[in-house]
Amino acid sequence: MSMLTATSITKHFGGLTAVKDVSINFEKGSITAVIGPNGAGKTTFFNMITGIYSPDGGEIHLDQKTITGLKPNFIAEKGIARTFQNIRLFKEMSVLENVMVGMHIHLNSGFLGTLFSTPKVRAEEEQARYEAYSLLEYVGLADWVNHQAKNLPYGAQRKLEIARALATHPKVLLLDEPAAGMNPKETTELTDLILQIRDDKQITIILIEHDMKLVMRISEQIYVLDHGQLIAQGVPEEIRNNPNVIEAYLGKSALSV
Amino acid sequence: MSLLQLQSIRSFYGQIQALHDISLHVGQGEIVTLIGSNGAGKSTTLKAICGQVKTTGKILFEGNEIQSHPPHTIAELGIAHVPEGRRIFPGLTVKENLEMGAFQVKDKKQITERMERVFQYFPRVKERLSQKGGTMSGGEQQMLAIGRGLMMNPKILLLDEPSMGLAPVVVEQIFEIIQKLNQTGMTILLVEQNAYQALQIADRGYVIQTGSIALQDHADALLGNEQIREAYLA
Amino acid sequence: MKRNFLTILTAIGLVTTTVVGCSTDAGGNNTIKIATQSPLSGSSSTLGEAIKLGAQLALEENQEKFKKLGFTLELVPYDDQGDPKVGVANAQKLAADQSILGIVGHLNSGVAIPASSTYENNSIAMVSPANTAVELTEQGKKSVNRIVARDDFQGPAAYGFATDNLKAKNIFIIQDKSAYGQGLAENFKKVAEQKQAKISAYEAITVGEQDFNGVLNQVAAKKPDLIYFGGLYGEGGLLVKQAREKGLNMPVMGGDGFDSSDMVKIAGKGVKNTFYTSVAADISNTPEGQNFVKKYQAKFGEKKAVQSFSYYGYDSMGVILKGLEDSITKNGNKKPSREQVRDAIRAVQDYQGIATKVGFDAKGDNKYAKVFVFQFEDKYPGKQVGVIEKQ
Amino acid sequence: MKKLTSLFSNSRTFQSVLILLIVLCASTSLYLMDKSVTSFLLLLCSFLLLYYTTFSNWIKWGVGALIAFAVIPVAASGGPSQQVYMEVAVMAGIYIAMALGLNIVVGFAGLLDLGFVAFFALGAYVYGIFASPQAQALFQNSSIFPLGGESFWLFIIIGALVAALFGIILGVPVLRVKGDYLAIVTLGFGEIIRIVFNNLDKPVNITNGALGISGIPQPKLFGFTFTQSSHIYFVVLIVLGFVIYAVRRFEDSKLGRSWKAIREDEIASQAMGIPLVKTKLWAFALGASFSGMMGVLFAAKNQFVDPTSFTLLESITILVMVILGGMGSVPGVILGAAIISILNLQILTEITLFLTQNLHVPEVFSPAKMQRLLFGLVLVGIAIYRPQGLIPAKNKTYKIADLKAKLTQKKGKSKETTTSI
Amino acid sequence: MQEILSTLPQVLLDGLTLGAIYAVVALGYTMVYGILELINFAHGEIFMAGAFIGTALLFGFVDIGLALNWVTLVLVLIFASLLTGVIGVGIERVAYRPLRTAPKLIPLISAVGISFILQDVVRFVAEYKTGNYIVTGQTIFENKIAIPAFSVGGYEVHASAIKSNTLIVIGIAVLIMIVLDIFVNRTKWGIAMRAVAQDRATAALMGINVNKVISLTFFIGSAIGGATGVLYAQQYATINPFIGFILGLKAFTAAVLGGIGNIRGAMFGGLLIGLLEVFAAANLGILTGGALGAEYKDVFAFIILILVLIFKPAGLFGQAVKEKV
Repeated sequence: MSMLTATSITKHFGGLTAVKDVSINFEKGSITAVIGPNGAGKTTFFNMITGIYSPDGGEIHLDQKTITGLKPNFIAEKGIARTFQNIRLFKEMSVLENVMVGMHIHLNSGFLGTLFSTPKVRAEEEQARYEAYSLLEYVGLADWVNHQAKNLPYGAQRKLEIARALATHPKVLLLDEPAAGMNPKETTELTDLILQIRDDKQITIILIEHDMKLVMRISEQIYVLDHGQLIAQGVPEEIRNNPNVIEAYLGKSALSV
Repeated sequence: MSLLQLQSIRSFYGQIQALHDISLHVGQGEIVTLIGSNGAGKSTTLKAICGQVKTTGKILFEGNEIQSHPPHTIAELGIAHVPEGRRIFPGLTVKENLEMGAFQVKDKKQITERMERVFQYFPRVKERLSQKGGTMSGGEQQMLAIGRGLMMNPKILLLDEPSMGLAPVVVEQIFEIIQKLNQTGMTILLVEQNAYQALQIADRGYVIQTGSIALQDHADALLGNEQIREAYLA
Repeated sequence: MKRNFLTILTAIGLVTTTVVGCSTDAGGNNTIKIATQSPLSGSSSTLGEAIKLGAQLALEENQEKFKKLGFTLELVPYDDQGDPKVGVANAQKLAADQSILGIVGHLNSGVAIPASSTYENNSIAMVSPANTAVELTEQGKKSVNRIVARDDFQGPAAYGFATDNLKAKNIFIIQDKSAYGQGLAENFKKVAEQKQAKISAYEAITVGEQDFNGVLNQVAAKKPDLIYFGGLYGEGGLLVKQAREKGLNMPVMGGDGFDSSDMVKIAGKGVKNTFYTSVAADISNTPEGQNFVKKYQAKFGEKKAVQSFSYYGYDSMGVILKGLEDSITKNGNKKPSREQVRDAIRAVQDYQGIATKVGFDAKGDNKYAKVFVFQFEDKYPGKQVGVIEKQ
Repeated sequence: MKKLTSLFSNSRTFQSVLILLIVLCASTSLYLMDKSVTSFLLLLCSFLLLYYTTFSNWIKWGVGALIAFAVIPVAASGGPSQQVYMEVAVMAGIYIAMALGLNIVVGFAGLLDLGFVAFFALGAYVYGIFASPQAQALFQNSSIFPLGGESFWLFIIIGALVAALFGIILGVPVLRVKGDYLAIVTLGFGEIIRIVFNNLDKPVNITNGALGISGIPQPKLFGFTFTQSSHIYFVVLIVLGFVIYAVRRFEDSKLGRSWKAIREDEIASQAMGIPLVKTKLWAFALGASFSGMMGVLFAAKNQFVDPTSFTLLESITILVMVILGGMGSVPGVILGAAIISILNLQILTEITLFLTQNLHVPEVFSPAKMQRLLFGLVLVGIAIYRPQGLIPAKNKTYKIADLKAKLTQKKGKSKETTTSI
Repeated sequence: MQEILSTLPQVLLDGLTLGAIYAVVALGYTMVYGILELINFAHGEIFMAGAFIGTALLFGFVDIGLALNWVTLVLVLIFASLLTGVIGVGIERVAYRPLRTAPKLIPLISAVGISFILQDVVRFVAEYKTGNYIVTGQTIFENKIAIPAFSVGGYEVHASAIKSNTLIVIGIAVLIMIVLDIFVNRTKWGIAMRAVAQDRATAALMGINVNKVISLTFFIGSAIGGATGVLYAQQYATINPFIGFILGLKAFTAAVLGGIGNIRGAMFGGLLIGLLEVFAAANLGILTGGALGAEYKDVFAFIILILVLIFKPAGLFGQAVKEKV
């Protein structure tokens, strides 16, 4: 069953067509990778799904319901969470608070409730705290709870972004270059984490990644973008041997080796 | 003697260490490439060389320590950096962009001569002289960016991901020009994600992983390396 | 780090305040202090300072006399910054110092009105050298007095002169949107409306601005035969100057806000044909007046030009000291209470000041406040061209 | 020095003895001496010291309240200077509440507002107009108006609501712009409000223009009229207490976290489901409401309002308080506001008087005249040497052990339930 | 209608004078903003300092017996602008450079601080020297040029007069704008300035000494601000330390209106604000039948600013910048 579908979506910036007529269907509970050279339109594609840009053409459906052109916060409420290529944490806030911000849409405390600190609100806050902590434990950041997000090592920051995204209870999780800046050991851990997330929480995962080892290991489907267009799709083995992909992305010279 | 030598360079972004003891050297007339995944520290290394990020350790250029110099004096020494994402001045015309490359040059005639030389490599740039930089296509911008670097008449050219976001045809062109430049004696330090293409034209290569040099060898050797194949080719 | 900070902070606080705390406790039982409250800093400090200096001069001249009665006179000048908050806080401080028996102040009605409640609560007599706002004395406070004419006297007086002597039939009113300017202009307008004169426009400018060409162009369009301006000399001078530069040569009339040497300086040659009302008679030609200027500048330096507020400050202090003297005599040469001083000051009937004769009515307004009309020629002060008695 | 500080931070006995000593010394000397600014300040410093103790929050608040409600008023009542201290304390309280309001906007939500005093003006005028004869003139001899001093209590709430409402009305268009532009737009709005209040004497006389509104009644309760600063002091204290309580509540709530998240990264916050405009409007409205309340109080205390109290300089003063204390830091902002208002109202004038009276320093050099210069130096100095303020903002720390314990307990429970099924 | 038309030429001329002053001051704001993205709050005070320096110099010239004519005016303009230029550079060194990497709010606060310091220092000096900080200076050109009344299409236009000084103000302001425009668009340092404004890091890679360019920008912006101060003092004769604040605010509004960072936009914005302001002051009362008067002119200026920012956030000539995600 399809969880998220993009139907021929297009985005222009000035004269440049960043994404052109791309249609992709993401199956529920699958792990899908979107790859392609830098500047191919992958992040723009993510930005359209998460509402940061609204597409100039085409439709996006989540769970058969359209989300085309909705504001990012509504899309988040509907169940799409993401991480960012150039990490966007709430730098001055503590690690735990970062995750608690992710719970925003699931907290119901209103103005007066907060002001008078009703038992309901207190219980909710406490619950949120524990859940945030359990998520941090889940991604392996339990020791960093009170640190400022900006003081975390690079790899840990990426994991924190994932924990924060999970806190929104998403149906779909978009990871934008989650392994960038990680060493092989961290990358392996991340790979396990991603698989575990999918298995434990039944979340549909879509990732943009340059680390082919990771991509090939965990993705069930791979889509290749180049110059805003979809040039290939298939299972890892197909992609690995697709001449178009090799030419556009891996380099023509790769053929000669 | 190496033209450029880095000895145990460390860099921090805030409290996060981006470079761990990077040491490398580039000899006169070489093309050396620095490959690695996104966020590994390739660009940071280039920024360290041209004084854009603070570092500890030594950077020697023609035998002189330059690590404490501000960027503009490093440029004066003859190090031209063509930054990632081209970074041409979008509001300036193509001609003004080129003139900025030759900012240190006072002699008008010399500027014209250098410009002519740039046009030899990039005839397309000449056609667009009075156009605003920001209105050009990606490939043209990359050519302008390299051309602007050449206006400095540098001793070494640092290229940061020149193929990024460009059509394969254009990438081929750019790499051809890089090779051509090298044949005229230009020393080049090339940072690339497109590892294979970079190694094709390079003499030597360094593989950088989470801020440290993981591997270094002749380009041919790296091309044949199984690990590299796996990490960067799939 | 932060603890260090805390200690440093405390230390600084302690040191400064030890010095200050001790200093203000001086003065024995025979010391009588009179305070001034006027803006000594900020944009109207020239006027505020004139009040203070005038009052200071009067006080120092009388020190000998009071010494003979067995009292040391002292001046405590407070800076109200033209800010109600500061004025009220200062008023509380004045009230706390039991040796303070009277206050000369304020310049701004906006400060005087809230501060006067504090004076009233503490029975400290206040004599205002400058406030013309009607409300100040309308609440029937026992301790609030003023020597200057209220807006509802100055405005109509000016109107009378404008229509009778200057034959104005079509008047353009401009005000500066300050409490003073608005009070003056509105009272002028009120009479004019009652008398069914033609008011061609009622406009306003902004204090602190320097380009009034916009409003003056409207004047040019309306072609009035008199401009009445409610405001101070700063804007007034520029207004006159710019009007003349536009070839608008009709008479310009203002209140005592024009009554300053700077008016002539700012307006330049254009100041001719400018009129102002003032409660002070022309004293620059009288021996007393010339003597005053001499004493003033000998004391405070040549740079300090004598303003009319210097006279008012001087006279206000004079009235307070007169009341004080009366109450001392009444009290058998003992230090009088605040209430006694307050009542004695209200009872002053015929005090001859340098600028005006002073005697208070039941509300604390000056019975003798006459309005004199002056015309600038090309120097300050102007020539006296009319007197209007209180009806 | 170091020893002393470490002794302070390690020993609670030392802490309590020190505070007790300071409070005792300061209050006795304040009570006995005619006028001692030093002891008054020392007494106030005990709050700061209290803040740095390691006692639990309950004890800190309790002791703090005791000092504020009992020790200070009693100690100050000892001499003729009572009203001076109380006046300063009242003004400091008003400014603290306003600074806390601005702190929500600038410190938490990261929106630079240079026209904040407008909301103070709104509160002041709302009470000023309806509680004074001004309303009678406005509504043509209506018999309801003017409302008396009893209505003050209701107006505290109305003032807050009106200010909040205007916060929202202004916020809707203003929040479409960002950063420096926002600063300029808010500055513009602040000026517009002031100019409008200054000019609304025609065509209909609503605010009496530059002349201001006089005859505003003082608060009344069960026949008792709050005439003196020492009476108003308690009103301010209660309102301020509420404000601090509210700020504390919101800081650690869903809303507070959203503010900070927006300050840190708007795009990421949106991606977390936070609605930008709504969240920012809450910040504007809440911040404004504190100011509105204090405006009502200010009008009632002075019995007079006019536009000169609401200038741009005033907005900047409040901003300086926030920055000096530390943006986003509640204790910092309280300290900053207290320092600046006491400096302005008491210390500068005292030093000036001292210098001109006792040392005969010429008027030109008097520090009170140099207020702008001092302000300027403070601003530049803080910006360069301590941009995070006197007491920098810090994040709430959570006890990891508690979190862990609770979590394992929960896990255990859920396991039990699963097994029981 | 007749009333509005009858004064229109005079209104336009007055608006142009005021607008020219706003425009030149706005240039200073826009240049600094363009290069540092910093609202240099102190710029209005630099303008004010220029007015005071110019006035003091003229007094000095009178004291040593120099005649006041064209030559003295030019001398004063040069001296005052050099001095204010140096002040501007000094301010950048002390108050802005250390904060270049700080969060945006911090340098803004520093700027407000500098603005206060300048106000008070000038006030102190003026008061110390003359006993009063309101200073009335020497005016060099006081003669007037009369324009006789005439009528156009049945509408009568009133007679009016212009000070020759007004023409000088407009003339020099226009000259400054033209020279600056040429400098920024045609010369190497001018292009470098724009390069630094667009991409500071890359400009440094070109061998451009960024600090030097920034200092130069501050120097030029402050120098023309100071020169305008001199002209202003000539035009209005009376100055005080607080003139810079309101005027600076309006000039800044003008810069934002034109699209901050855009030099031609600032010129246009300045002229527009000046014209609008004088027009509003002259005609609001007439247009609303006396309900709203000249006192609302600033409200209109601010409302226009707010409307522009809301509907065209980058100003009339600026370009919108999108944040990269």
